[in-house]
Amino acid sequence: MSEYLIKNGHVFDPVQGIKGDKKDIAINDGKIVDKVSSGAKVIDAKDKTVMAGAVEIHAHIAGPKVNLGRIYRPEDKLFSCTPTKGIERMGGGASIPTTFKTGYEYAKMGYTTAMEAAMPPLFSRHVHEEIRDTPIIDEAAFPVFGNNWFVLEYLKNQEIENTAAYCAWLLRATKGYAIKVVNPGGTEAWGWGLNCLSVNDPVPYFDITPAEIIKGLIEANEYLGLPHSMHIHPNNLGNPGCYQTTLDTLKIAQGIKPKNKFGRDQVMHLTHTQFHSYGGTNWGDFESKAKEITDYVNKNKNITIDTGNVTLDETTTMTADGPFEHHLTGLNHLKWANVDVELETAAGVVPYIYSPNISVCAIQWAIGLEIALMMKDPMRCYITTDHPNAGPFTRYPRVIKWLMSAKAREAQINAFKHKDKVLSQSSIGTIDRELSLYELAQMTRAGPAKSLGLSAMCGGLKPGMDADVAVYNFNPDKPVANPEDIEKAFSRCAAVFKSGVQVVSNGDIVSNGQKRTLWVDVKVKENPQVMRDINEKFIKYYSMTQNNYEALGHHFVPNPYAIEVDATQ
Amino acid sequence: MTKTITDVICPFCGTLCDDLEVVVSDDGKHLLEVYNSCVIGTEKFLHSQAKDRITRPRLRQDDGSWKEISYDEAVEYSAQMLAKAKKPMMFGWSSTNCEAQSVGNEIAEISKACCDNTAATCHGTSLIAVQDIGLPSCTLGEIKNRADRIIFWGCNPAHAHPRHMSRYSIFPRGFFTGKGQMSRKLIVVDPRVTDTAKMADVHLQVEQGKDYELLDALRVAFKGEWLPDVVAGIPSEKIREAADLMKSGRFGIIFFGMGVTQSLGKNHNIDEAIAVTKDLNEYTKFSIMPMRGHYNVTGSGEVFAWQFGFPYSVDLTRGFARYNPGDTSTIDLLIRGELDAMFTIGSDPGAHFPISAVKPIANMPSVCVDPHLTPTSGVSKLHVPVAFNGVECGGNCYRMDNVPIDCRKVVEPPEGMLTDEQFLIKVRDRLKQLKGVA
Amino acid sequence: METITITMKNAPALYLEADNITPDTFAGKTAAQIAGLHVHEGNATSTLGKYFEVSGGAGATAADTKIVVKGDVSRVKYLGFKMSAGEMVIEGNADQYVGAWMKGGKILAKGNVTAFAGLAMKGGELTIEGNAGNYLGAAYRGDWRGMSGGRIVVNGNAGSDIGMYMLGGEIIVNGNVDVHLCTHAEGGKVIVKGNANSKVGGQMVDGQIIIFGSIDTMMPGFKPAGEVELEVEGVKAKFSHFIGDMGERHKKRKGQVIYANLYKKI
Amino acid sequence: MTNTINLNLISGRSIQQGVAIEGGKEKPLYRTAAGIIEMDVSDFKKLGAWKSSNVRVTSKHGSVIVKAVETTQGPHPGIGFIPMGPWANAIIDPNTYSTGMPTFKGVPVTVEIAMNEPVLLGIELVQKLCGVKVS
Repeated sequence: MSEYLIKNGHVFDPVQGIKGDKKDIAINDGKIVDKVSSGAKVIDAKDKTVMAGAVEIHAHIAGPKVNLGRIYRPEDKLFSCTPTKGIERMGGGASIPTTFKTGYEYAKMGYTTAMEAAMPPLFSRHVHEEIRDTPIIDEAAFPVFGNNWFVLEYLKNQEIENTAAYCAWLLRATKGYAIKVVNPGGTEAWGWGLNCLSVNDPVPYFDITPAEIIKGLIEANEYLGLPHSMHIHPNNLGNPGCYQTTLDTLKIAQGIKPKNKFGRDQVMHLTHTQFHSYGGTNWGDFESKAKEITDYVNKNKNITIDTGNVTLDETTTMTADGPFEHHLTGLNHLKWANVDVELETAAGVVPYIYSPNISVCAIQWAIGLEIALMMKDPMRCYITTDHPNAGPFTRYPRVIKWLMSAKAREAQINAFKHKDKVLSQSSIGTIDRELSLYELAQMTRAGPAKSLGLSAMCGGLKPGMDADVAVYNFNPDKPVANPEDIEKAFSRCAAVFKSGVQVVSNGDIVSNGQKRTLWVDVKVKENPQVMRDINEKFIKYYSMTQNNYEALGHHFVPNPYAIEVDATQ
Repeated sequence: MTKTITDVICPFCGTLCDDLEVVVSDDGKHLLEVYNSCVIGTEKFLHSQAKDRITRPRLRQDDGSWKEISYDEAVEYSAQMLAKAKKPMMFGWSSTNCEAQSVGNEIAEISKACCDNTAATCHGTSLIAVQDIGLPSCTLGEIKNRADRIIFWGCNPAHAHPRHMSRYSIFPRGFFTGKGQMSRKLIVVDPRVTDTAKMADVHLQVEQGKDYELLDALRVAFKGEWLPDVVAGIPSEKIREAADLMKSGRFGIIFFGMGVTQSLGKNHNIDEAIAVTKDLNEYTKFSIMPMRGHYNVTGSGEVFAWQFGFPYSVDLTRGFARYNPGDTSTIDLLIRGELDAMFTIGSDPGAHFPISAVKPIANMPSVCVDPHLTPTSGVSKLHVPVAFNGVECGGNCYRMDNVPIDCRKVVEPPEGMLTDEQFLIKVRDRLKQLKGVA
Repeated sequence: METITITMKNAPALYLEADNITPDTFAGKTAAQIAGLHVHEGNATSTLGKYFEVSGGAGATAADTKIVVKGDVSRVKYLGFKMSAGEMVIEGNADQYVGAWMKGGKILAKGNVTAFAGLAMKGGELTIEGNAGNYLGAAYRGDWRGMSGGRIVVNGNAGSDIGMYMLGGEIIVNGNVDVHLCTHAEGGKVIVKGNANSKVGGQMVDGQIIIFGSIDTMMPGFKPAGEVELEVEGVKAKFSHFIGDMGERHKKRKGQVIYANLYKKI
Repeated sequence: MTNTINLNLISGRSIQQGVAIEGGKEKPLYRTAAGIIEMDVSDFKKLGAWKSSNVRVTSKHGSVIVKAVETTQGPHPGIGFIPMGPWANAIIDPNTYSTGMPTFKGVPVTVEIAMNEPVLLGIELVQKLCGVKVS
C-alpha cells in the first residue's frame, strides 16, 4: 500500500488533544504512522482543516425498510438520478439514496464509518447484501432486540445470563454489532395493533414492561462486555409530552456501571434525542424540553446521545417503531408501509415533509439544535439526522453550519412563517454558542468512535489507528465571512483517505475502497438451555428452518472484520 | 450409498419452502428423490436430470436450424449485441439468484440498457399500487402465529402456491393460533369456484373485472354508509357480513394474486385492497401481501431497488435510471417498437407475453439464457443453456414476504455447463473490453 | 414573439427523446445553436439538427418564443417538457409526455398525443385537437401531487387514469374517457362531454367531475344527493348529483365533511 | 352452420400447467395442461360440443385452437378459462392501459367447434405465430 503525507493542515484531533495546530499526518500501509519515507505522496493541506474520518453512529442506510422506501418512492428519485462517472456507479434518490450513492455521499463529506441502526434479524442477509453494495465506508448493523420473544421470555424471569447467551448467538447468526432497542414492548404490542406508550405499560401476553426489558438488556450488554452499549429508541417517540417517558427511560440506567475492554464509558445510548424531547399536551402547545433532557444527561455520565436534527426537507421516515408510523400516516395521510417480523420486530415507512411553514416542524428544528448546543460534553453528544427520519444524512454540512454559526440560525429563524412560535416554544433564540472545529471533531469523530467501542481504531489520528482522514477546504485561521461557506466546505472534501486508500480527491470519488463489515463475535459459556429454546422456536414458530437462518454465506459479508469479545469468564 | 441433503430450498414459487430433503447419489452428480415438496417442486428438481437436456449454446442459422457453439462464442454474440444496440432490453431475472441479478445490473449499466423483471406480467401493477398508497404487511410467520382472518383475493394457492396453506396461512398451528384451521375464518374472492374457494367459510363470487367496485363497497360498509343493493354481483347484505367478519378478527391478512393485478382496474384494484387493509387497522390488525409467483422475482425487485432505486421497468438508456411503467415497461416497449435487442434470462416471455409482444422479439437480435427449451428460446437467435439455479448452484433469493433465503446447491451441473452468474460475468467482462471501460 | 419552426426530416428508427424542444431551452439561441441541442434515440445522443430542419429564430426569453413543430413527430417524446412560458404548436401526432411538468405557456397539439401528456402540470394551457392517451394530467408514479393548475382541453377522446391525484386546475374532454377518471383526486375539476367508462372517481377525496354522457358502472362509494341545475361551459342543464367516495377519508371544513362531487347530466 | 358462443376469457395458473412447465415446454404434456379451455357445463350445452373436443377461440386480438374441457372449478357460466401460456396469449388483450400489464383476464371471446383442427404444441404455436423459420 502506498505512503502518504498530508502536509501543513490545521489538525483537529480530540484523541490527541490537537486543536488546530499545523501538523503533518503520515499514512503507511493503511495506518496512521509517525513517519513516512521520502517517497510518500504529498497532499498539500495548507490552509485546510484535517480531521479523522467521521463516524456515523445512527442511520438507516441498508436493509428491508430502507429498500421498501426506495421501492415505494419513485418520486424521491424524480430528476435526481446521476449517471455513471468514471469508477462511480450510477446513483439516485434524495432521502433514500441507492447503496452506491450512499457510500459515495458519505465519503465525499469525509465520513468513513457508518452504523446501520436497525437490522431485523430475520432479514440480516438483506442488510448485508446492501452493505456489500455500499462502497468505501466501513459499516456495521445493530440487530433489534427490544421486542424479541426470546428476550421477552427470558427477561420476564430475570434470566440475564440466558438473555446474554441468546444475544451472543443472534449477533453471530446475523453478523450484528450491538444491542438495539426500539420502542421496547411497544412493537410487539403492535402485533395486535396496540402500543406501549410508557415504560410501565405491560406488553400484551408477555407479562413484562418496557422498563424491565430496558434494564435487562443493559445488564445483558454489560454481562457480555460488548464494544457498544445498549442503544435505545425509547417508547412514546414523537408525541407531545414524550420527554417524560424519555426521562423515565434514562433513569433506568442510573447506577449501572459500564464493564468492557473497549474504553466505553456509557451503558445507554439514547438515539435521535430530538424526537424524545417534546413537551406540551397537543400539537398546539407543543414545546421544547431539550433543557430538561440535556440537564439530566449532562449530570449522568453513563449516558451518551445523538441529536436527530430536523433539516427542513421532504424526507422518508422509517423505523422499527411500527405503531408510530401508523400514527404518523394518520396525521399526514401519506402512504404507509409496514412490515411485522415474526418473533422479532416490525417496521414502518411514511414520507414526511418538514415544512418551514409549519410551526411544529420549525420547533422540531430548534429542538435538535438546542440539544447539541446545550450538551456540555461534546464527547457524549453526536450529530445525526436519524437519516432519513429527521432529514437525509447528506444535509450534515447544513446542520454543521447551523451549529457553528449563530448568524445562520438567526437567518433560518427569520425565514420561518411562525417565527414567534419557534421563539416562544423553544429557547433557540437565546443560545449564542457556536461550536468550534474541535468540538465538531468530538461530536462527529472521537465521541461516536468511543461510544461504539472503536476508539482504538477510528475517530482519531493517533499513530497506529486506521488511516481514515478527511481534508476540508476550510481555513480555521480566516473568519467566516458567510455561513454558507461552512456548508460548502463540509459538503465536499478536498481529500479523503479510508484505511490508507485515497478515495476522494477534490470532491470526486477516485477509488471504491475496500469496505469492511464490522461485527461482534462474543464467546459465551455453552448454554444448552438457550440452544434448546432456539431449536424449539424454529420448529414451532419461525417460517424458516434454523439451518437456513444461521447459514449466512461468506459472500454476503465479503470483507468481515470481527471484533472478538470473551464473555466466558 | 446415497446422501440426504436437508433444509433444501425449492426454486419454484414465491413461497420458497426451505424444508425439502433431497437424496443424491454418492458422487453428488445425480438427484434421486425429493421429499416434502409439492408436485411442481418435485418436477422441477427431477426434470433437471432429464437425459435429453441441452448442454451447450446454440445459434440459429439462416435456414432455421440450430448450430451448437461454445460458451465463448455465445459470450461474444451477447456482448456484441448489447454493445451495438441503441435500446436493448435485459428482461427476466426472476428465476435466478441475486448474485446473477447484480452482475446483470452492471451489464445493463455499462450497455445503457433497459432492465425489467417478470413483475411485468404478475405483480408489476401491485408495485405501482404500493408506490401510490403504501403496503401494511408482515412476514409469513406472523400469519402462522397470529392470523385468525385469511382472505385470498383473486388468487388460487391450491394451484399456484401449493404448500402456502399448510405452511403459513390456513392450517398451521402457531404461537397464538394453537387450534390451527379451527381458529381461522377463510374468505375467498374469485369469479370461479376455485379449489381454494371450496375450502372457504365465505366465497364472494365477484363479477369478473369488478373487484375495484367490491373493494370500495367493503370500505363503505366499514363506515356503515349507504350502498347500492348489489355491487359486482354480490348483494350488499353479503358485503356487510363480510366486512363485519373482517373487522371482528384479531389479526387478518389479505393475500392477492393475478385475479386482481391483471383484470380491469389493475393497480387500482390493489390500491383499493391496500386501502381496505389500512381502514381495517382502525378496528383491528390487518396486513396484505402479494402472492409472488417466480421464486426470486421479489429478489430481483430488491436488487434493482438498492442499485437503481426502482423495483422493475428501469430504463438506463440515458446513462441514469428512470422508471415509469407504460413508458419503460417491457411489454409496452415491445408493442410500441421501442427496442432493438432482447436479452432474456430466468423467464419465458415467449410463453407469457401476449403474442403481439413476442413477435418483435423474433425480429430482433436476441439471446435467451435458460436451462429449458421454451417458446422464448424458440424465437431467439441464441439459446444459452445454463445450470439450474437452486438445484445445481446456490445463491440468495427473496420470498414473497421479502425474507431472504440462501438457495442450496444439491447436485453438480452437467460437465462444462456454466451458471447464470458465470455466464454473465463473462459477458460483462467482454462488454467492458468492447466499451473500453475499466 | 419570434417563431422558430422545426421540421422532422430524418425520422428516428426507434423513438426520440426531445426534452430540449421547449421555449425555455430555445430562448436566446440561434437556429444553428438550436440545431446543436442534444436529442436522444435510445442510448445514442446526437443533435436536434440530425433529425429536424430548423428555421426562424427564438425570442430572447421563453415568453417571446413560439415553436412550430412540423412533420411526423409521432415517435418523439417530451415535447414541451417542463415549459414555463411561450408557445408551441405541434402540427401532427406526438408521442408521450407532451407538456409534462409544464408550468406555463401554451401548447396546441393538432393531432393525437399518447400517454402522460400534462403529467403533474402546474400551469399553462394544453390543447389537444385529436385524442389524448392515458394518464393525462395525472401524477408521476408514487407522487401524491398530480396536476395542480392550468387547463387541458381535449377535443377527441381521452384514455384511462385521467386526472389521477389531481389537486387543481381543469381538464375538459369533449369526447369519451376510459376507466379510472380522477382516482385519488383531491381537487380540481374535470368535465367530460361524452361518456365515461367504469370506475369514475374511485378513492376521490375532493374535487369535481361533470359528465354529460353515460357512466358505464357507478362506483358504489358515490351516494345519490339529489338533482341540481348547473351552467357548465356555457351550457345550462340538469344534473344528478352524487357525493363520494364514501369509502375514502375526507377533510372537514368548519365541522362539515367535504366530499368529492360528481354530476351526471340527466 | 357452426354454433358459436360468447365467453369472458380469463387466463391464470393451474397446478397441471405448473407441473408441465417444469417438465418441459416442448413436451405434449404442456399442451395437455395448457392448450385447453375450461368451460362451464352449461356453456358446453349452448355450444353443442362434446367434452374434450377441439374448439377455435377467437378474440379481437387473435385466434387459437384448444381442447374444450369441463371445468372442475365451477360453476362459472359465461367464463372461459385458459391456463396461462402461449395458447391463452395468442388471444388475450395486450392493452396495458399504460401500466405495463396486459389484460390477461376479462377478454371477450367467441368459441366455435373445430373438431378437425389440431392443437399445436406450445413452442410450435409461438414459432408459427411469429413466423419463425424452423427446419
